[in-house]
Amino acid sequence: MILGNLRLQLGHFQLDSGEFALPLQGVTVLFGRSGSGKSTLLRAISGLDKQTEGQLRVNGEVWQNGKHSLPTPERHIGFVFQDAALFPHMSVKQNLQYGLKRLPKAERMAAEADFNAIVMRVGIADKLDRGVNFLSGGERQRVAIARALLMRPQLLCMDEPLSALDWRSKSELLHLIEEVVAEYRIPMLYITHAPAEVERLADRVVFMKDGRIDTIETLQEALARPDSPLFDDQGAVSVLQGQPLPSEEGLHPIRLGADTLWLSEGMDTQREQVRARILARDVSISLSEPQDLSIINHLQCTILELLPSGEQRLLVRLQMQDGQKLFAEVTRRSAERLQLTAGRTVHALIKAVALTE
Amino acid sequence: MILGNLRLQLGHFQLDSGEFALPLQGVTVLFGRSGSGKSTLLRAISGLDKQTEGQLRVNGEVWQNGKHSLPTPERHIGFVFQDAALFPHMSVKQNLQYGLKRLPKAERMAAEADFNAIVMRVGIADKLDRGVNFLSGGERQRVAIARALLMRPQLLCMDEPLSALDWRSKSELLHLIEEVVAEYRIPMLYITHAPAEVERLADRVVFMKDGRIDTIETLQEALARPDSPLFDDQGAVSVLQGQPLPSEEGLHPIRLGADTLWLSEGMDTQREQVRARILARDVSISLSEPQDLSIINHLQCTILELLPSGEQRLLVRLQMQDGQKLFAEVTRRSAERLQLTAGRTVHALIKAVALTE
Amino acid sequence: DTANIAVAANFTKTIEEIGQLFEKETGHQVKFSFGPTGKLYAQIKNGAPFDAFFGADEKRLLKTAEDGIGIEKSYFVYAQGQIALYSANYPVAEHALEVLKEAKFNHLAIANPKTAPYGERAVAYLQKVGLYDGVKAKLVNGESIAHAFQYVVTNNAEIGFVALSQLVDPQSPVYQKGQYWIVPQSEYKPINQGAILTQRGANNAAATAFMEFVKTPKAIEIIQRYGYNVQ
Amino acid sequence: MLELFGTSVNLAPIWLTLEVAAITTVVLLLLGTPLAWWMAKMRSSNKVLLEALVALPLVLPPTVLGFYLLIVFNPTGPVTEFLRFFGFEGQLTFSKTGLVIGSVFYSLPFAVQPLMHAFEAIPQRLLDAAATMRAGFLDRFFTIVVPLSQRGFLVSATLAFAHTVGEFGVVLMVGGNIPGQTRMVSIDIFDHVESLEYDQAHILSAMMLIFSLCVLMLVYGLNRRFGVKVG
Amino acid sequence: MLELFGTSVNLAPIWLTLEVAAITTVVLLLLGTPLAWWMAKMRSSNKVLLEALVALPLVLPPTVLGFYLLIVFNPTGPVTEFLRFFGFEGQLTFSKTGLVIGSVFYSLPFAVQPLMHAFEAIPQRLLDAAATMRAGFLDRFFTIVVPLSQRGFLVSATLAFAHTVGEFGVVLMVGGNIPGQTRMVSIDIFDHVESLEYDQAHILSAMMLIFSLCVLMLVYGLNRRFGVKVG
Ligand SMILES: Nc1ncnc2c1ncn2[C@@H]1O[C@H](COP(=O)(O)OP(=O)(O)OP(=O)(O)O)[C@@H](O)[C@H]1O
Ligand SMILES: Nc1ncnc2c1ncn2[C@@H]1O[C@H](COP(=O)(O)OP(=O)(O)OP(=O)(O)O)[C@@H](O)[C@H]1O
Ligand SMILES: [Mg+2]
Ligand SMILES: [Mg+2]
Repeated sequence: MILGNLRLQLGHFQLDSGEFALPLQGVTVLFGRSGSGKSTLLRAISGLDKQTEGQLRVNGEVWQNGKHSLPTPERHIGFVFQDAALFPHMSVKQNLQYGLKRLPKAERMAAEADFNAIVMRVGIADKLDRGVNFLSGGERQRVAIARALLMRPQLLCMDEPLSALDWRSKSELLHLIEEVVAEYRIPMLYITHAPAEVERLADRVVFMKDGRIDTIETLQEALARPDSPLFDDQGAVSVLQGQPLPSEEGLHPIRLGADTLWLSEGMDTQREQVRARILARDVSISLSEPQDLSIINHLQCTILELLPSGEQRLLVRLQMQDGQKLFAEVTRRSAERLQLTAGRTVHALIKAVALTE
Repeated sequence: MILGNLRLQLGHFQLDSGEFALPLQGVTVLFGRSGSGKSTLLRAISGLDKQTEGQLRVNGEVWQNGKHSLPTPERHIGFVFQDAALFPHMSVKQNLQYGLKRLPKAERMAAEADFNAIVMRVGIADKLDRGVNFLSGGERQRVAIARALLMRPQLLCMDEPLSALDWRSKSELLHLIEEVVAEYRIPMLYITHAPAEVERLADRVVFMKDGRIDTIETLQEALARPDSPLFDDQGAVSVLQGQPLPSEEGLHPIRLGADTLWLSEGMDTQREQVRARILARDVSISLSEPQDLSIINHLQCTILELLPSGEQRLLVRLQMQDGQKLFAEVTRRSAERLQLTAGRTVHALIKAVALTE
Repeated sequence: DTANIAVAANFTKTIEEIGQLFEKETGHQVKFSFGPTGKLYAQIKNGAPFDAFFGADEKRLLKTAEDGIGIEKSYFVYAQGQIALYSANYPVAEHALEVLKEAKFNHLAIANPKTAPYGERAVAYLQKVGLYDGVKAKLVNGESIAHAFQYVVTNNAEIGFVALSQLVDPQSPVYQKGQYWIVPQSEYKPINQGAILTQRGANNAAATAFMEFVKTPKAIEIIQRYGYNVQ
Repeated sequence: MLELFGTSVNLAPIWLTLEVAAITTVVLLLLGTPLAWWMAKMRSSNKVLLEALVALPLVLPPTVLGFYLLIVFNPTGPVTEFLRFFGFEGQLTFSKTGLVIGSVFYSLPFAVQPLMHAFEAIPQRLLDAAATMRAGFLDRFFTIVVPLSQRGFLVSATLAFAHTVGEFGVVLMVGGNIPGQTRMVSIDIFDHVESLEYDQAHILSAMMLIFSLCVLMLVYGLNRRFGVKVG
Repeated sequence: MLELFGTSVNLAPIWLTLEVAAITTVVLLLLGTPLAWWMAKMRSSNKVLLEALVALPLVLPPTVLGFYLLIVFNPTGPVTEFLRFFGFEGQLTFSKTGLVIGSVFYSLPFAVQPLMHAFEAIPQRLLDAAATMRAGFLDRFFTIVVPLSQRGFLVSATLAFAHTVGEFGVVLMVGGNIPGQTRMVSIDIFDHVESLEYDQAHILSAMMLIFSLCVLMLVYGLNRRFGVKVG
């Protein structure tokens, strides 16, 4: 567990987290507007800001007690910065080895044994001798992630690791981070502005506001309200969890209780659980099981409630047969025409191609 | 017409446009990868780079002849920069008046008469006395646009005017620019990286590559190929043009020949023509006219061809009844199941909410 | 032994020549540090390692004795500077007083009368012959006599009271150029350049020997050759 | 004359110093602005040579610089002849003109460097925007560049002023130390030291120290707050 | 002795100058590095005062600075007494030690400012990243800060060196112009001028000018190419 209550004054900005407790497992996302103090909190937890005050215990170890704080090098954390923060005067390999050399003997041996595996995993095996200034943004972040992983940290902090990348590198790296999380099982504190990243990675979300922690919710709780801060210009989103099944005819099914959801994009079938992110506006509703239609996914659902969304639209909250919730967005006109009311059983139509794992 | 052939050496980068001719009307978008020389070409056309060489005639007037070039102040253009480039030591009003004061008497009188109208139009009437450092990014761009419009330029250049804005300001300003284009009918050269902006604004697209002009195409031509550079991670896009009709029950219809397309978002019904941008992945295909379905738009189409798109997907090119083309993306499996083949008549289903004007 | 000796800047060349002779004859070593007399005084007062002090006047030398640094009984006058009026174009050799009286020149260079005895004596002489008020507005003050000389040499001042030693030196840039007139010694209080041994130098054989050497005829010959009087 | 701690201080050199520093600052801003602009816009490798030349006074001994100015500025030398051709009368050395010219050379880096940095920091886009709004070169310079480099001008002016006030070697060599005309504070301090009037020297030095410190704190305060690069 | 254009040049002051400049540079880097680091990390308004103090030698007349150093480092003064207490023997002034101390004060801004700017330019994140990789403070300093401020160190060292070479006022005061021990090139040039040996003065000045120009061009070349701020 991370138990803490941290305060930090930076110029006019005051961080005052309030008491908080976070399980030291899975991915905890810090979410909030720009300037709400996400980075400041993460730096305070990492011990990077000397003026931090308050209390912090991680796994029973005291990291902060009043003004006394354990120096960062002794906290055994990893940190990935927005711009990678690679040492520009070193090659990729030297960057990776910087921390290794500073590990105690036994750990160093173990870390060195992992070296090749991690480097391969992260996909930079062929770039070890490059200067870091000759890497693309995505490659730089890969190196930064490998560098942090090699230290075998007990906590991995990432401050917007993807926000400076173009969309292609973003999606590749998000995939990588997801895999790293599943594979190395290192507890992670992750800052992002992008709801899509939250939905893919988070187990729980810490919402920050004006320097304090507003609420801490599980991802499901955070996505349940129609006005969730996690919804952006694409509107409401549902995240469905299911078991991956072997692919068929180039399509990738996921088992959701008795239903099957077909994805066109591949995923790692080794994993127990995968997530599918579905935009409410990509979900249509049909009263009967439709025929002759290019839409493959027809899931039988019960309407839980109808929520207004904008002037002419409604958000329909559906419960699937396995109990998971799904949002569909329809126009008021359609809702009237189809006479949608709470309790009615309908079919949710989702184009397979509209899914992204 | 703009007739030209410009060369410019900047460090290691060489702009060599080749001969080009652009009609001096509507919106011409310069599109290409980062570093392809879009900004350099626009600066050369504006006379902002003294080392420019070559030929340039605009509306019969010689702007560049060999090394001799007409100074920028005498070219009577407007320029909107990515970061607005407002004068930080002046108020909004002073920024707007900077150029006015330098117009010849007659023009100045006319421009001053327009002052209030333009300021209202652009939506900064209540901010005239502010310092420009107290404006948001979107407000800054509004001022920059007003400032350029006030000069009654014969050509308006914009270099990524929206790229530094957040998505909400982006969409508001895109709307504004669209209206300005329709209202003031000033020919415009517009640089952007965002396909959505091209699809909304462009009459023609100048594709640039490695410092040269690759091709110049109309928007329809540019969107017709399935591998168009205008398609990004959201895949293929169609742009439909139609006449706006008065809204009904909160929905906004557009007439496309005999068909009607229903939009949930409002638009300016004064305009003769509006554009609807439709993602191929938002279009489903049904063999029969579907019932009981929340999807409102069912357009009858003929399949023109089936094009592979990725491993498991097909892009279906459809021709609507009024002759416009529409892309739909379906999985191979659906295509087989529905036995889609060229020449077949089908119904294209588009959720109303998925449209953005 | 080796002695460090502080010497007023105007005496630089002369004492170097004496020093060479001294080293050859006695086998002792002498090292000279040159500078404005006031600065040398400030240095000695603040612990500069000088065994003897050859100044450009008497006042600041005797002050060292007062301060307990100089040994009063070693004090003697080793040379008397001679003032000369020099000009490249005016006929000063024959008509010095007329030239001064007409005062057609723009600038008359002197050493700063406040800090340099040459300047002080030059002003006193001008006052005595009643020409001071006529040339007062045209005076320019060099920080030292060497500086005053630079003004004349570089043509910035057409005329100037300089040290005779600067004119008779064969290396001088104005050697046998222009005209000069030696102001008669009877017309001004002698510019006594005093020398004093410091407490530090009392036990330095080279320093004491050098003090004596300067009084020998060989040394006096050199001093006189450079345009100084010796009592 | 001013009585301070029982010591009388002559104020004339202070007023003169302030006057010369003020004139020098004005001249430096007038000459330095186009020079700094030109240097800010230069891209070629000549820029390095020019920057080095401008910075030369930072590393050359001022007395050496002064000595050569004395040679160059002499009334029969080519520089004065050249100026005569344009109707200049009088002499460059031993006058306020000389002091100002010498100080201009000596303080040049202090005026040019902050201006150059301020100019370099002005985004080209602002000038481009002004050009599209029909502003010609001078128009842009006065309506955009000057207001935006205000702090640069302020830093430039204060540093040039302070450095001229603290100037010694060049002024000493070129000025001629004429009371009321070319005797500046730094020389006055030096003269007091030479003539063993240490009290006056201390008072003047303390005044100068406090003044310099205040000016520098002003400059660095501006620098911190407004990001103007200094030196 | 070296024969150049028919004039013999005494090389001892040149070697001494280079030696003193080298030692000064080393001392300045050793003292200036922690000072510059401390200043770079300071946020309080004291920073302005400290920056002003460090920059003071830029605007104070060197002779004034020298005069006060002379008083403070006096062998019976408190600073020397303090050092004696720790077993220091000998004297701070009138020796190479004195020259180095004087030059260290005088060239301080030239060493500290580029270093401070270089340190300020190092992104805090790199140090943070190193801290999360278990590097302690000194470890981070030597493995991250030093390699990344290489150019800053180079600029700092070359400027400090060049400025010490061109030093005059302080060195003359604190050093005492003792041949072979404290007579540096700049003083030597001046002695030559004083003793009318203009040829030697010209040759030495030219050497110094060329040297300074080369050094500055090096510095500004680095500055342009690698964005190290100077001065
Ligand atoms: N060193 C500092 N000195 C003064 N204020 C600071 C400092 N660092 C950050 N701040 C201020 O603290 C506030 C919170 O900053 P912080 O970086 O923690 O926000 P954030 O939530 O990470 O925002 P973003 O999403 O933009 O990264 C901001 O208003 C910022 O201006
Ligand atoms: N002043 C300059 N000196 C040297 N090279 C320059 C200069 N300005 C631009 N370049 C180079 O010219 C090339 C083209 O730049 P340009 O800004 O025209 O590209 P662009 O297509 O507008 O790219 P972007 O989409 O990133 O704005 C780039 O490689 C850039 O590095
Ligand atoms: Mg942050
Ligand atoms: Mg560009």
